Amino acid sequence: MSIDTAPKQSWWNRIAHPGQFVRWTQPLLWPLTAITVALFLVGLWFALFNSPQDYQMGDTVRIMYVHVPNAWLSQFVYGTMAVSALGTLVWRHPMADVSMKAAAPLGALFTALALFTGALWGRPTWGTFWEWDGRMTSTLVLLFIYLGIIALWRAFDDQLRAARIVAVFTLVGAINIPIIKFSVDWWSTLHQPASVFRADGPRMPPSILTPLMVMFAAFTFLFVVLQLKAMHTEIKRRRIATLQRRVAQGQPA
Amino acid sequence: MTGRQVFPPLTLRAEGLSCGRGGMALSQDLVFSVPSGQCLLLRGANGAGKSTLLLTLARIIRPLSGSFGIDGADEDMPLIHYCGHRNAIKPRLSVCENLDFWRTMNGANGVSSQAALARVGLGHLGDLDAGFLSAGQTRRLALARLLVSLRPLWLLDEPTAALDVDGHALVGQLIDTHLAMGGMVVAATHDPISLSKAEQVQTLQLGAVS
Amino acid sequence: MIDLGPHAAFIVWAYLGVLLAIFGLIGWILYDGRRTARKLAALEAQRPAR
Amino acid sequence: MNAFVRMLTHELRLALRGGGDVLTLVLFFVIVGAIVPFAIGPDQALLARIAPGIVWIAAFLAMLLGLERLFRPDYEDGSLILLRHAALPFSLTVAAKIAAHWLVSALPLIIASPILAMLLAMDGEAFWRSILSLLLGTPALAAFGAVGAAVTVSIRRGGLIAPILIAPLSIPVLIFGVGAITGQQAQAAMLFLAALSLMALALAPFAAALAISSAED
Repeated sequence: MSIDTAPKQSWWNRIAHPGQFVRWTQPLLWPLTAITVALFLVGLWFALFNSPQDYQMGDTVRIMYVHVPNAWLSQFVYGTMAVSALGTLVWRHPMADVSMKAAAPLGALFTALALFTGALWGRPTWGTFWEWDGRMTSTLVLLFIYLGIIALWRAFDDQLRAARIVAVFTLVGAINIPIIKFSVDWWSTLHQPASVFRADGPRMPPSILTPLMVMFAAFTFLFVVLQLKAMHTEIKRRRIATLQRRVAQGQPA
Repeated sequence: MTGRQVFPPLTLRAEGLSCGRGGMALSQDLVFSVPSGQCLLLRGANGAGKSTLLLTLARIIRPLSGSFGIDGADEDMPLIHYCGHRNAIKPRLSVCENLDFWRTMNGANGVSSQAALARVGLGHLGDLDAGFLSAGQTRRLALARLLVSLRPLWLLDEPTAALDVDGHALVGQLIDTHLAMGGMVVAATHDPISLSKAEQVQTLQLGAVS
Repeated sequence: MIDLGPHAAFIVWAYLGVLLAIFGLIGWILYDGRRTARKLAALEAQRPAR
Repeated sequence: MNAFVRMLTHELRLALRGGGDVLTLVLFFVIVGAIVPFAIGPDQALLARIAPGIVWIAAFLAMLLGLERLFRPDYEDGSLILLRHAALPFSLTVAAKIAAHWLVSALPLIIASPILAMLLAMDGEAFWRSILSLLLGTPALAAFGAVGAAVTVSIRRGGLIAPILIAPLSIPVLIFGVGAITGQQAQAAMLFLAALSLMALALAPFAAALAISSAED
């Protein structure tokens, strides 16, 4: 019945050690930043200058280039958090705790931006900033879940103990998000006819698709860079907590 | 309490065990082996990690490194009685109700509730609400919980806390009986535990981490 | 800037909002990183690493 | 099996002997419902239309109130650690606690809901449907509430965080709960509500048990 906690030396475990993780990913930061900036420049140039108006919405389609990537990222970031939560609970991977904690604020911001740009897009097309349609409402609920998780992280004083508990809640949230999405869609169709304008449109000509894809990539790379940087800071913060405890313990003992 | 052997021969073994809280090692590279019929006393100043070690052995806290286990035990049989500082007694329930609850929850293979209460000196207080018990009496009720369900390994954190003089003697007798039945005890305490056979006792000094 | 049509304001506000938020986020992350690094360095200096 | 029953009776005895708990929850439920006409106005037609929503919001808030009693007292007096050593698997113990929580906080509300129905001018047919939807939906609220309570049990001021975490999870319950009372697809909503409760009851004990055992005291 004895449990073996000697670390196995596979690749997976080597980046488990905070110092190793920083050493491996530190050099990646600058090239990734360069790629992100390049992608943004190309994307913006395409989006603002080089893409046609939409036959139906005219120029407001340009907001989609900023709205859709954010909406997609809000789900993608929660996905990475759910995977990290599994990493924390199943494999007890220290970097999983750190990545889960670092991703939460980013996810929250991208979700908020998705709502912000969605509202600005809704105004000209539907006539109101806020429309209780299925997609926007479930994004709002997703934002509440993100803020709940951030509040949960901050409520714990011992971050090492907090990781597994927040991981459990993140997974419970991950299971419930599709259910929430389904129930909100069902609810919104029940209360008013399907919104006149379908967000992603029947088909997208390549001239609109390419800027969208580029902006997609730009935002995703932006998330990766910020996530890595936030993880490095979180590792330092944990190191500080350990040192402070050691100093505190150093005095009385 | 008959002296017959109740538990199979077991040994609590630990190698290079270091445990702590929040990533801070309080005690490191502990090696000990407690065979059946033996008692391990944990000595050390406050904050030396006695309670943390007990909670680690009780599988409540994960060890930082090293491993420990009970050899010779089958997996599913519950093996551990943990008796911490807090007595887990509900003041609004009567003494008997409290004990009966734990007897059912932990498996009623020990003595009857009434016999256990008598053994710890609370025989006459069965129907009293536990809220009216004094600290020492509540501690005795917590000790009675160890008697109503038979488990080989006892993890006692300051068992003699709040107990009077004959309370200390009671703890010694309970441990004696348990060891005679082939059980094992790991006790963190500052007071001397008087056992009948001195050779049954091992002592582990927990000091500051180097 | 090309003609953004009747709803130009919304488009500009959308891009401006996203840009501001992103730069705010980047700024905060860099600031937080530097602040934590400085605090860590101070702690490490004050206490010789074992 | 009798350990599970014993755990259930233990929790119920604790709650009922506490006296005040059940009564306060029911009073809270009725007061939340009764306040609405003061806020919105006594117009019967309007009240009748929003009555199902109010009943559900009052039930949701009342069950949030009862959450603090779920794990915190056991955490503070050390029982939670011992329950993890009990012969009964810990997730079953948590399931017993959820069942007791439902019996103590949800059932009395359903029994008291006729008062609210009268105050909010609900017609007979809507009243019976709301009783059924409450019966089907409140187990899910109890289950998600248990997960929220378990996740926040080891935080000193955990009571404040739990409602924030539980509210998003309970949105589908509210949607299908109210949908089951009025609206065209009431039948479909009722079935979704039942499915949601079953799913929540199946998931919550394990998630809550895992959250508590990860708390590492």
